[in-house]
Amino acid sequence: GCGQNSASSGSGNTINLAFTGDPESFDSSKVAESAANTVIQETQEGLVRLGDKKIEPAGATKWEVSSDGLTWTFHLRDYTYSDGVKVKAQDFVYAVRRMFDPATACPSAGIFYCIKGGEDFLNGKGSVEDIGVKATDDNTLEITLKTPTPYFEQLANFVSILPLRQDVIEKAGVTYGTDPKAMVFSGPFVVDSWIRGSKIILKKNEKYWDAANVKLNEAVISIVPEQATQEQLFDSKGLDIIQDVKAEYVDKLKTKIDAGDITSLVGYYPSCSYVAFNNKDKDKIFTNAKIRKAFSLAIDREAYSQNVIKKDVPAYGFLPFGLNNGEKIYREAVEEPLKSMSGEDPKKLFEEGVAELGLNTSTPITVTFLQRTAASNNKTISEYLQDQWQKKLGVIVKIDTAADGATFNKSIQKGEYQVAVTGWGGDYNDPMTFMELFLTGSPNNSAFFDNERYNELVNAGAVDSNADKRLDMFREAEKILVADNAGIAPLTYNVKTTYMQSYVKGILVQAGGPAWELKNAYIEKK
Amino acid sequence: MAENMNLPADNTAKGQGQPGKDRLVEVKHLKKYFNVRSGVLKAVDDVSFDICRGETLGLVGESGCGKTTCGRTLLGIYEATGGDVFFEGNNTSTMNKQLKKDFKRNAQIIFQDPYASLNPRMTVSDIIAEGMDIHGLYMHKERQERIYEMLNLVSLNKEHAGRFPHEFSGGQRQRIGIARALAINPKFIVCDEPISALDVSIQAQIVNLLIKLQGELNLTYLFIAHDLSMVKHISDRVGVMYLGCLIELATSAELYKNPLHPYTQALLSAIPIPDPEAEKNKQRVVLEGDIPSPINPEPGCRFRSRCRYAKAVCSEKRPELKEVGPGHFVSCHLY
Amino acid sequence: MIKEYEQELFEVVGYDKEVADAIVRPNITYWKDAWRRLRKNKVAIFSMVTLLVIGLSCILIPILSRVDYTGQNVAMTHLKPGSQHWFGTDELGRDVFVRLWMGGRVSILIGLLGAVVSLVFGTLYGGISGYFGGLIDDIMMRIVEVIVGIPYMIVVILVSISLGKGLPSLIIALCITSWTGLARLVRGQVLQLKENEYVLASKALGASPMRIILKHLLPNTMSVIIVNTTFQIPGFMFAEAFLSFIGLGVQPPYTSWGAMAALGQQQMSYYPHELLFPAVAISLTMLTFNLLGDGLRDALDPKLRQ
Amino acid sequence: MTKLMEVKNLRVSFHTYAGEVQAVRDVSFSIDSGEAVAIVGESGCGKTVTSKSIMGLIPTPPGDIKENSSILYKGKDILKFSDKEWQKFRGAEAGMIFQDPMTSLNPTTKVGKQIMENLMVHRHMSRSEALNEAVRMLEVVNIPNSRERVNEYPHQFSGGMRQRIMIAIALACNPRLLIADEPTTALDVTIQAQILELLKDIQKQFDTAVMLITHDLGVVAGMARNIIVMYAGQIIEKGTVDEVFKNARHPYTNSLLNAVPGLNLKSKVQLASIYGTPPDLLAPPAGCAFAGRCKFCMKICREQMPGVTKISSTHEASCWLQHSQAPKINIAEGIRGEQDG
Amino acid sequence: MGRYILKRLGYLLVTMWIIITATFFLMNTLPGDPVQTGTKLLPEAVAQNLRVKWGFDKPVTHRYVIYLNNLLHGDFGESMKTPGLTANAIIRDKFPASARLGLQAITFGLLVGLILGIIAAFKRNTWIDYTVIFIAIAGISIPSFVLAALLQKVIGGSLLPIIGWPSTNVWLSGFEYTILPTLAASFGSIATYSRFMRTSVLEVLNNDYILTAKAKGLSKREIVQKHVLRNSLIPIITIFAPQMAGIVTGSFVIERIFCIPGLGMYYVESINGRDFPMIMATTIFFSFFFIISIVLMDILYGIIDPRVRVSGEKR
Ligand SMILES: Nc1ncnc2c1ncn2[C@@H]1O[C@H](COP(=O)(O)OP(=O)(O)OP(=O)(O)O)[C@@H](O)[C@H]1O
Ligand SMILES: Nc1ncnc2c1ncn2[C@@H]1O[C@H](COP(=O)(O)OP(=O)(O)OP(=O)(O)O)[C@@H](O)[C@H]1O
Ligand SMILES: [Mg+2]
Ligand SMILES: [Mg+2]
Repeated sequence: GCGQNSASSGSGNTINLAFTGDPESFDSSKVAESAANTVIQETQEGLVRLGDKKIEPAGATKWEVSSDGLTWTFHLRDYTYSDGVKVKAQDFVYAVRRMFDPATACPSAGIFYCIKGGEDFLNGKGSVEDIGVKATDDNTLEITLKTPTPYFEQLANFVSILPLRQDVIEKAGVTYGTDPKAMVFSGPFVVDSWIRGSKIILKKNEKYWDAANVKLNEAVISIVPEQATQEQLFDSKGLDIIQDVKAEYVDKLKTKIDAGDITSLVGYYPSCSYVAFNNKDKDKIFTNAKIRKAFSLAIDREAYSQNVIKKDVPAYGFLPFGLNNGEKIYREAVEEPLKSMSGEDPKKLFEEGVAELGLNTSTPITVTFLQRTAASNNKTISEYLQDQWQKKLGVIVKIDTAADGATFNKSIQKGEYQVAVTGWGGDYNDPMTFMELFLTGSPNNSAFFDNERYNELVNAGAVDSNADKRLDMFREAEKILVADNAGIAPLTYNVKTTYMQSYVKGILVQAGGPAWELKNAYIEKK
Repeated sequence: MAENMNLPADNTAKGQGQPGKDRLVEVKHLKKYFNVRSGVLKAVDDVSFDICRGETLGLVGESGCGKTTCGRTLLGIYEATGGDVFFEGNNTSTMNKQLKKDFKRNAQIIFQDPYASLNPRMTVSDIIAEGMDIHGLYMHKERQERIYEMLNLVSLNKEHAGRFPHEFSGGQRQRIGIARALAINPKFIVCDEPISALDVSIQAQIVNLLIKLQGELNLTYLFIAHDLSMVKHISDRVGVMYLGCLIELATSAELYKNPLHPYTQALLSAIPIPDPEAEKNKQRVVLEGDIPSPINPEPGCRFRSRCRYAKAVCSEKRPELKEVGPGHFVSCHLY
Repeated sequence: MIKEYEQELFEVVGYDKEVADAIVRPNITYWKDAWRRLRKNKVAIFSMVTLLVIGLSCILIPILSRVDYTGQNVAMTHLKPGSQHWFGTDELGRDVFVRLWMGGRVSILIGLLGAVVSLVFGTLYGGISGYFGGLIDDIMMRIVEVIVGIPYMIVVILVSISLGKGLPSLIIALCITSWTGLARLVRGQVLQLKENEYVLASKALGASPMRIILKHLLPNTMSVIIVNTTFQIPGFMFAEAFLSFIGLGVQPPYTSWGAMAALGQQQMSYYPHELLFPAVAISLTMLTFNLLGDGLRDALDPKLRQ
Repeated sequence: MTKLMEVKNLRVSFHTYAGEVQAVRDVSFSIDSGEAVAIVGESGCGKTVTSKSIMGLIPTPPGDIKENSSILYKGKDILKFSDKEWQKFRGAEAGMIFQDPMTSLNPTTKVGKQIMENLMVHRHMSRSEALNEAVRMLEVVNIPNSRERVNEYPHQFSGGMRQRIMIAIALACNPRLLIADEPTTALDVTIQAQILELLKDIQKQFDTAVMLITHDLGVVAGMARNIIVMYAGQIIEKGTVDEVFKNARHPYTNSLLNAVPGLNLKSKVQLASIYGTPPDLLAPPAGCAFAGRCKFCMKICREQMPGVTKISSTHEASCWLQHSQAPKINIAEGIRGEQDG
Repeated sequence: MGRYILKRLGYLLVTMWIIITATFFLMNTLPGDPVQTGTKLLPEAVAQNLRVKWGFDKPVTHRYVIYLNNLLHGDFGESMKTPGLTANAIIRDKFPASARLGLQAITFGLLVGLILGIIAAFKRNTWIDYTVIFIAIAGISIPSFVLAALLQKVIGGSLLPIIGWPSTNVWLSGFEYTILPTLAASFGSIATYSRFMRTSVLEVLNNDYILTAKAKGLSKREIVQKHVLRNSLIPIITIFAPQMAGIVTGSFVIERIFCIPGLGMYYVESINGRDFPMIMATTIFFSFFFIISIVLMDILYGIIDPRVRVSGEKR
């Protein structure tokens, strides 16, 4: 049976965790969602590993960058898969090639367009050999980039370039990644079993090169979609860690925290939710920067975050906390652009904008807010914004609901909307993961933001290896995006607080990437 | 009621298929088989007869011999397995819509089982008026009056009009069925044991009523009953059925005076007499032998297993219905 | 000991020619009779009154109340019921009491409208299919199977896209499959009922199939139809919530009981009142409809007639 | 002979929309074991209601068995029976043949099973024994092919056959009291005769009391020893068959006897029937219920209910004409005379 | 009977074909790009590759032909959401949990519902009847979500596990895991069956053959078993049939709350995620069961009431 979570196999070395949904697959070239990422990160050892807020050597003991910033050479340690076969540089080459193989259709391939020849091969233009990745010997991997990418080391942590064993994959065929028994693992843990919709059991990988430092014997990850159920399990110690909890639950936990039964870890998850205005609005309204700004300023972000959604922190800029620009944390180094603008009167701005557009003001202006399904959290947000805008700007806000996520995406993608709330989470730890979003023509530029100066600044920042210069460029670009031009109206930065039973030690919760890192975790004997 | 101003009643004996008579209903080789678990149940097996306008044909026979089935198949309530029925010269199975509607209005049935044939969720007035509503015969006030009139005809009170079927006694229910059939002035009525649940006085009233209507409106009846004296009284001709077949057909006087078929003889001798003395001393022709089954019947005469006169030929050939005297038909190898 | 009577009493007078007709009640139809009996049923009357009160409250309270059902106050969210806000406030600090009555408008309207549409369509469809049987039944039931077989979500999303949003498309989306259950129920009953002799009797009178279905078969199926309908009303209320989830239902800031209950579900561990009030409203409405339905069933049962 | 059952002052009403239908008004009679009593009377006069009361099958509401009514079976008042006692009584002690065979049979159960049920419950037979017995019962009531036909459903039988199945059900457990409500109406005379023989056999063999309700006075003559004549919910005359047939004292009984058509009747002449319609039981007349239809009606008949007059130890009638003050009239002659005239 | 079943099988094929065709084309008119369903849009080249992989570059009709052809070979295709898993595999994997939960729930719901319904009918308009009405109202108007959560809170935890499902010996072991979900899932059925049974029984009790049964001296229980039950079953069977089919698709809410590895979640999510092969597979699977249960229902009609002639023979 299952669910004997807390009872089984001596509590000292088992940890009980939960996901809200099943991973899609454990095939690192085919997935792009958090649950799969988390498990894959725990069970495979790539070039690097994300330590406490910084990249640490892992499969690669060291690496160099060529002076033009284009060639990265990684030196691998001698380590093996769970079946005892050595991990070779060729396995990384295979992984990169597989990622760009059109037949694989890797969803995250776009992140690695910086690798030379990758994009072309994906588009069916070049050949495999042209991809800038090669194994000079079993232990040396050389990656050649198209443009200098100062943050490539961050990308090296990404699941898509974890080593892959060609023989294993070819043996499993398309089903690779669905059956843990047919996989090999190079990370601290192996996937022992996976009962879809129920649970995943990780066991310590005895063949792991650093097995001596892995204290956990087992991790049981239950699939618990309902937050309330997770809470109940956590209360009864059936679950050791809980994340993304409601403010009300936190209040409930307070006494336990004070008593030391529960410890908490506060971290920022690099994501920002924002209001997207359609800068190419067919009804003109949101083509006007003043109007956009008025809408942005009309939102009481403090009240929104504290009273409406009751989580996260108000965002006055686009880039969230938790992103490094070089050594510094970007958000700490750059003041949020909207902070200084609190004095401006949105109504006045709005009227100016309307005048600029020459709109007829005899009847109130109506805008349509597109919400992604009427799920309760979406609904609360839309109704709050509706009320704010109607009250403060005197517009009429109609709420239109998309039938489902796909419909919503379609409308956004095709620019068939006026205002909508959406968000962005970083893929890697660099401002670029946010800044590139609003480049003209970027696929995720849902606001259809189109600003030449912004493009110029961001494109330059992308390849500049001087951290300070980048910071200045990004600072200006961000100001253009959220303040001057108000292409979007940021709402909040995601705060990720993790609560755990106090006997859980050594766990790492990262900004971005996997949900947690178990390599050094252990359960303190009670 | 123009259509009823037809030929005057002619109550003299009529032979089967006699030319020149106004035949209202002609039944030709009518068959109705039911599929049951253990085979084919031949409820009506090749029955032919005619009924003239203004005539009453009595139909008697052992219980379960197919009288009800015959009456219902004749009216198209059951789909015939074979044979044809002609009404006013038109084949009922190939009639067009209008004719069919007229047929339904002109040919009515009084059901044997009164309670089952009354919708439990209709008041008596609605039940009686249903035919009128269907054919748009009486409207509004007239309708109400007609309902009362019908109730009165069958000796029920006006007060009964608002009641539901379950609130009646068995006899009262039967009378509701009679009222329903009469309400639309049909030309032809299949009376399936219309009086069996009635006390003698009301029986008399109903029979008087039927006869009176026949006289006035030249109605035609197929009168199915077990009460042989009543059948004799009301019928011009009487047919005797046995196990799906018509075995004897004659004018009522003739049949009662001179029954030919052994079964008919047995039947007539079994009539109970309302006199304790006479009852005690009565001689009956007692039928012995196995009762045959209508399921997959064997060839030959259906009565032979119980017949005193059974011969070899009886088990070989099914006897034809032969005319042995004027208008007297019998189906027996004895004749 | 024989009592002595005045001798003249023993004069023979013979038949009484005037047949004294007893009290003749105005004779009424089945339906009128049912209505009369329904009115005598205390529970049913109580239910009707309750429904009326709920209905009137939905109409009047949002108009008469000083509180605006859209009025947000994010500083006072999730308040418990109290003297200020009788039923507390919701996640945006809006008054639940007024919103409840506002939501009732939509929910009751949807519940009734949906029930009526699927009632009419479902009974007729099932009646026809069951009565005619044979090929007609085969075809009609295969259509039902197809309708049930195609995923509802797909159909509904397409309805919302091709017909736009608003009450008509909402009703269409609600009713697209909802009638099939009733149709099958009625068909089942009709298959059984049509074998009754009174149907034969009616046929013999020349009744048209439609008449037999409407006058004989459906009245005798009524009790099942009633139960089904009283069940469908809350069903529609919840379905509306689901449809508004995908954008077909009421649009904010309007609300409905179903939508309120759906929101309340999310908050149930911490703010149970936000679920309680809409749920009670739905339950109460359903209870009254069910009691009324039972009363109606009894009223339609001639054997219980008094 | 012992008194098996005694009905005392039975009054049954139905509460209807229009008012209270007094279906049975103060009926008293008794049946000895082994005796056959016939109840005759106008359609709607309360025969079925009386017999259903004895079986405890009057639905209440709308039915209502009035206070003071009592039905004693072997000295015990069955109206006060508990559920358990009823179960023992019905089927085993008393069987009833219902008047309406179609609706009284369960349409979805094989007729064999409907007979077997009884046997299994009261005679504790095994399934196969019961089946054999059911087959035998069907044979006894003259249903051919009974071995096969036990497996058929009621709608597959003819009216008369259903009636015989009802009879088989009622007889299955050889009850001590058999209520036969018009048991042979749908039967032809030959089968009727056999069924009546069967009833007589059972009556003799098991000392069964038979309460026979019928309209067929011929059947009464052949079957019963005593006869009860009911009219408008009341008993108006009772006595032995001989007494009543030969020497009926009530004008209604006389009219009834007079209305029987004989085989020697002329075709299509008016049959004798009783003038007028029976009274409405919603508001039965204060006096004699038959008064309005009685040729010899006297003033007092319209005003007061007649008392019971004993004519012999077994024969009694409720009619003012039997009162000593009444004019002496030959009722039978008078009624026949009217018909001839 | 044999011919009748053959005929119904023929109909089944036709109906299935219509459902498959309709669903296929309707599904393809849904807005939203099946390869762009995540919150983040994929680069166009990546998306294009995915489209090629799933065949979205071909015209719908062409894809339809391919799909039908695959279907004839028993291939339902690969799920788009869970790369590597075929729809067949997912259904095979997930069906047992849904089926067990469903079977347990409808059996329990049916039994309790029928019993409550019969009791309510016999005690019409007494407090017992009203209690049953209350249970029914609760069953219908308390969303199963709430009920499930309440069960978890009130009964779960110490007494019974609140989540999970037996993973080995799926059909028989781990009964304790199935108790709460079964209860939660059966509440609605209890409500429905009890209400329908109540009216249905009341109708039957009106019939004269109940008097006959009484006159035979049967006890109340015997009357119910032998005469009432069967005659009141037609509406129950009518409701039961689609419920049987519903087992296949499982219950979204219950499975979600109790973390049961069933098909329910898949059905809803596959539509949201435009997982076309899964949509088709579950639709086919569901429709097949639905139609089969309708056939059984029709046959049962005839068995329950011999007067019903579903096989269409003439009177
Ligand atoms: N449920 C009822 N509600 C109202 N009146 C009823 C009910 N049942 C019977 N009656 C009335 O009671 C009277 C007696 O009915 P009962 O069935 O006993 O007559 P009966 O003597 O058996 O007549 P029949 O010979 O016609 O069967 C009738 O007038 C009938 O209308
Ligand atoms: N629907 C049916 N299915 C199968 N068999 C039937 C059906 N209806 C009647 N029968 C059979 O047909 C035969 C004739 O039945 P029918 O009702 O015509 O007899 P009947 O002459 O009217 O008898 P009764 O005088 O008893 O009413 C019987 O053996 C009966 O069992
Ligand atoms: Mg008959
Ligand atoms: Mg009677």
